[in-house]
Amino acid sequence: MTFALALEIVLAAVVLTGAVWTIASRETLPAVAGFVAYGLLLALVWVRLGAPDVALTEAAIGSGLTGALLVSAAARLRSSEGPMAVERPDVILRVLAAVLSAAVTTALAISVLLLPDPAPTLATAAAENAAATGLGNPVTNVLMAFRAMDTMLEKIVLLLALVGVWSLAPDRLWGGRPGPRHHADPQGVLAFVARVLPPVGIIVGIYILWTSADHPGGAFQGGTILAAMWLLVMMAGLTDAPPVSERRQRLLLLAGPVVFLIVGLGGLAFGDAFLAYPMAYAKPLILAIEFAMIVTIAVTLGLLVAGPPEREAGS
Amino acid sequence: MSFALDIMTIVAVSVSAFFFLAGTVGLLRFPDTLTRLHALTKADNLGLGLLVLGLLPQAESLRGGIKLICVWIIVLLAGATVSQLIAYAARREGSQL
Amino acid sequence: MSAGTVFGLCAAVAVGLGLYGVITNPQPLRKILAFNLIGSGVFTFFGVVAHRGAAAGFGGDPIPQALVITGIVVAFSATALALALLLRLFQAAGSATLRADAPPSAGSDPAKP
Amino acid sequence: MTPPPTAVLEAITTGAFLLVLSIVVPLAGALLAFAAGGRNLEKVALATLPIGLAIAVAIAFTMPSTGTPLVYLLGGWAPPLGVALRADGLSAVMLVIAALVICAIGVFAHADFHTPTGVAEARAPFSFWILLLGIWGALNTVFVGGDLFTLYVALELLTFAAVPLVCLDGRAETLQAALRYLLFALLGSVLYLVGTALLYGAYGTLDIVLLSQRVHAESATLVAASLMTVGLLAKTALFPLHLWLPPAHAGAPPAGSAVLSALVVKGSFFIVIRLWFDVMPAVPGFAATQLLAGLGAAAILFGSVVALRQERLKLLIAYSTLAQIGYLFLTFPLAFASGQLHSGGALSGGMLQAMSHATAKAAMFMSAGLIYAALGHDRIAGLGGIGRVLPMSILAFALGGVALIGVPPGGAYLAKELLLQAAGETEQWWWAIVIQAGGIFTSAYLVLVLAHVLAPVDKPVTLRAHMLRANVPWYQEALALLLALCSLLLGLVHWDAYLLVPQGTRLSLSILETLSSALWPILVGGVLAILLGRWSDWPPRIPLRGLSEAIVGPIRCSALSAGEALERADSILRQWPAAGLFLLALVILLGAAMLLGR
Repeated sequence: MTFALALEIVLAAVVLTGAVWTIASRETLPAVAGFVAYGLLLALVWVRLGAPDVALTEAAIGSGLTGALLVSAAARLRSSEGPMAVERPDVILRVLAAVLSAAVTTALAISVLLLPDPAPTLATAAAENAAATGLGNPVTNVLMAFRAMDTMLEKIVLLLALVGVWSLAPDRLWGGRPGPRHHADPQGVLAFVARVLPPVGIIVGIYILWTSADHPGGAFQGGTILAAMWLLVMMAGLTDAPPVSERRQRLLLLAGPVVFLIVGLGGLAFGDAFLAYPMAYAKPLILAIEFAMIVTIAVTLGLLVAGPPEREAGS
Repeated sequence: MSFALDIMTIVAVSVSAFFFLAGTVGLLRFPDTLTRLHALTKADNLGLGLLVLGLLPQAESLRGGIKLICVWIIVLLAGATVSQLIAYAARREGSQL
Repeated sequence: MSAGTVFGLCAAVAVGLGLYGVITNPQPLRKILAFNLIGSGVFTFFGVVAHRGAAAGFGGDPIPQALVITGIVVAFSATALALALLLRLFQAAGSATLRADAPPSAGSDPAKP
Repeated sequence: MTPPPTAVLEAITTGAFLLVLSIVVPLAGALLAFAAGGRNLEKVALATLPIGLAIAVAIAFTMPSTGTPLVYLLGGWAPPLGVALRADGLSAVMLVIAALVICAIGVFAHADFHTPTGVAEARAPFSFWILLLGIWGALNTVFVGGDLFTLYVALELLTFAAVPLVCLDGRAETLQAALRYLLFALLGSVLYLVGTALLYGAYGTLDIVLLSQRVHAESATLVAASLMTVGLLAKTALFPLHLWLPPAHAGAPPAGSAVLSALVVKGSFFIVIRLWFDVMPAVPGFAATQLLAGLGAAAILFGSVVALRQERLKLLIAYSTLAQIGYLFLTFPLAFASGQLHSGGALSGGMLQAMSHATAKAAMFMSAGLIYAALGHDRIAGLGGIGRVLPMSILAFALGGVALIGVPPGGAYLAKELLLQAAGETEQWWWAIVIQAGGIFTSAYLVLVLAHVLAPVDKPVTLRAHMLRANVPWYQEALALLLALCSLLLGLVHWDAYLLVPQGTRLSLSILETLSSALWPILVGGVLAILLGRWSDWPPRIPLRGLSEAIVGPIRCSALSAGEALERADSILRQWPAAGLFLLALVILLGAAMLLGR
């Protein structure tokens, strides 16, 4: 057993401890904390699996932003926890659930162990066709060229999820501002950090997008950092969430999918196919889409965390 | 020279690992929020500082070194802020988390 | 035994734990948490598959890696929508139960001004 | 491994750009509507409807002239690296039906979801129109997607657009229904996603055609197939994974119920079809097909009996959807012969049934919505006399029901003929019985509702105070009627260009046969309705009244207690832990059936 493998086994064990804690913990807030720790450790797993792009995504979205959502929800739902404890299924059902879950786990484990060797891969095909876009990061190539359709659809998924979240507002508050208004001591630490960190965060976010042409990174990861900066400023009470009816915000929410769609339709009308980029312009076109996307992603993620309108626009 | 740098890395990273271990043990064993925070900040400040210090000689380029220092500063800033906020919250609620 | 195998088994266990949590924990928030656990386990499967397919100088097959990035964003949207729905339900019904036989009281309806 | 035929994989066929448009137009419409906001939003959405319909029809017309499936390579990248869109006959017919139903629902919803005067923008219309277009784009992606992961993203899009429709009214009950729906659907989608990971790990592609050339029955394939299938079943709400369906479909606003019941559940059903017939026809094996159809049969029994015991019309229709979904799964064993699934008459029957149900069920939910709007309630016991107020809606409801029973020239009739023929050819008489039972049960709840509607009333119908007859717009009633007629005429379409319809399965339009095929299920169904239904004023005012005390009474007593037992079992199955356990148990069972029952 090599040292690296020993390290990986320890990492896997710690990750699973986090998973068990998340499920077994009696109270919700500790469970959420366990989940966030689990997610961050999982980012290390992704590094060990040779996927730094995914590691960044997992840490930023899977653990960070999801964690923020879960923590705030858990805090607001605290009073519902007690009365629901009685609904816990009885021991027979729990044993049955454990047995069946274990059976599914076993089936999955067996199929992973029996996957073919050498594994089928498209890495070679992706490398051979990388010249068509001029980008050095294969994952960006897949997201923006080979499987651009999935990425475009997923932008629409984000937008529709936001429409879904907004649709939960009470009728009279439509057009209002999402979430509670945050207040913090304007001289306090939070306000201080909310003034100092965002410039750095914005540079890092854009850098992560810019570097993604050839190095790990991308619009999602960068956009998440931008969203986090925005949320930080909102939480420090330095700015308020804009009302959902605000026109400029609506246009920012559309920028990503609309630019994507226009470039795609341009390919359909003038080029080889929908979402095909002409060789000479591939890189600038992809970067243009990504820049539109990072704005949209940042605003959408921020608003998804902020939630449905809860206050009138004037408040 | 490179040998001396390697030694420095090994020593600094080992000491940082000790502080992380001590901080984690403190986090798990200490009785209330404020003492736990105390343990945590030791891991943050000393542990991470020594880790970055130890890794600096191994940085491949100046850019890499600067990135490491940036990481350290940002984590310090975030850590200090979050500790403050948790401490405030703990005092306000008067409860032991 | 390789990194792929270790993390593959780890992912299988994470999926199993998540399934158990989704079924047995009555609180919707914990179900959402467990759903995220299953999701991360599934993504790790993709990671293992990608790792096994390392070739052409890449540390892994980029296709599954890209699928995971898309998947993580979709899972986040799902979590955000589910939590918003849950908070609204709690606000409207005063309880977060999913039990069919205990429908939330229809009397309190803050949706109506 | 034989190299794939280049013609199928490496070229974009003529006219295939329409497939791109079928996805892009509804989604672009949703984006434009979002940008327009306020009052213009609805205009944008309504303008998108005919364009989308025209594209779907154009695809259907392009199909037969080429004779082969339409193939489009997105970005010009051929699978396995790229993603292809493909449309075969099944895709074409589903595209057209979805477009028809969405357009009808869109126009229908014009009355319910318009921004009130004096308001710049209102929540419900804003959400409804964008979500409706989102559902349409997602469905079209499901119908033409050629890659299992693209289908996953489309499924999620479909779910996220469908769930908020359930709780547009913001009441606590519908919020709870929506949350149950979302959580269970998410559980289904992660199971589907595990399967795609395993398939990619085993075969290095997720393209449907490439996979079909590479798959063979090994452990990863079997595990993937059972996980993906059960995940999709959870989203389709096949018994016993239906805990979310009745409250969600019954609680949504009428246009929402119509689109959820008619189309959304068909999306995941369509992917099951793709998976079993196109990706791995030789993998599932005999036992697995029997298991699926067994669940379908149970769905017919539970769904129908519980439907008969409902007090509210919308819940009755929702339970009827449950039964009809079960009916669709009878396709699988009947298409199975000599070790694999064949795309023959049985599959055509299943798709025809799906299409008939889509149109008829949309019509029924629309009529139920209009009845609710007029009366202010939808209690079945209080429907007496509504026929005089809303004759067109009642006619639409009745025709939709009659179409579902399987009366010529309905699509469901042709479907029933095709399935019965396949049952004969594959010598599976037991499924023939279930098919007939399905029609009989359908007529039972139709009779139950119509008997209440037509019952003589002592006092005049009390309408909602502010609700005058004129407030139900004529076009809403007309649209419901149109969809019902559409379902009733589907059997007349010349399907040969799209679906395999074996020679000899032709509609006979002789009056006698029509009457006999309609009459006997209705008669038997009527008896069932009398026995199992909850009649507010037993004995019902029907010819059997004289006999009832003596003969029918005791039988009805035992029938009622049997029905009550089923209803209680159903309410236990719809508890979350029970449904979750069944989900996992089904994964194991299906996997075992595939492994052992080959």
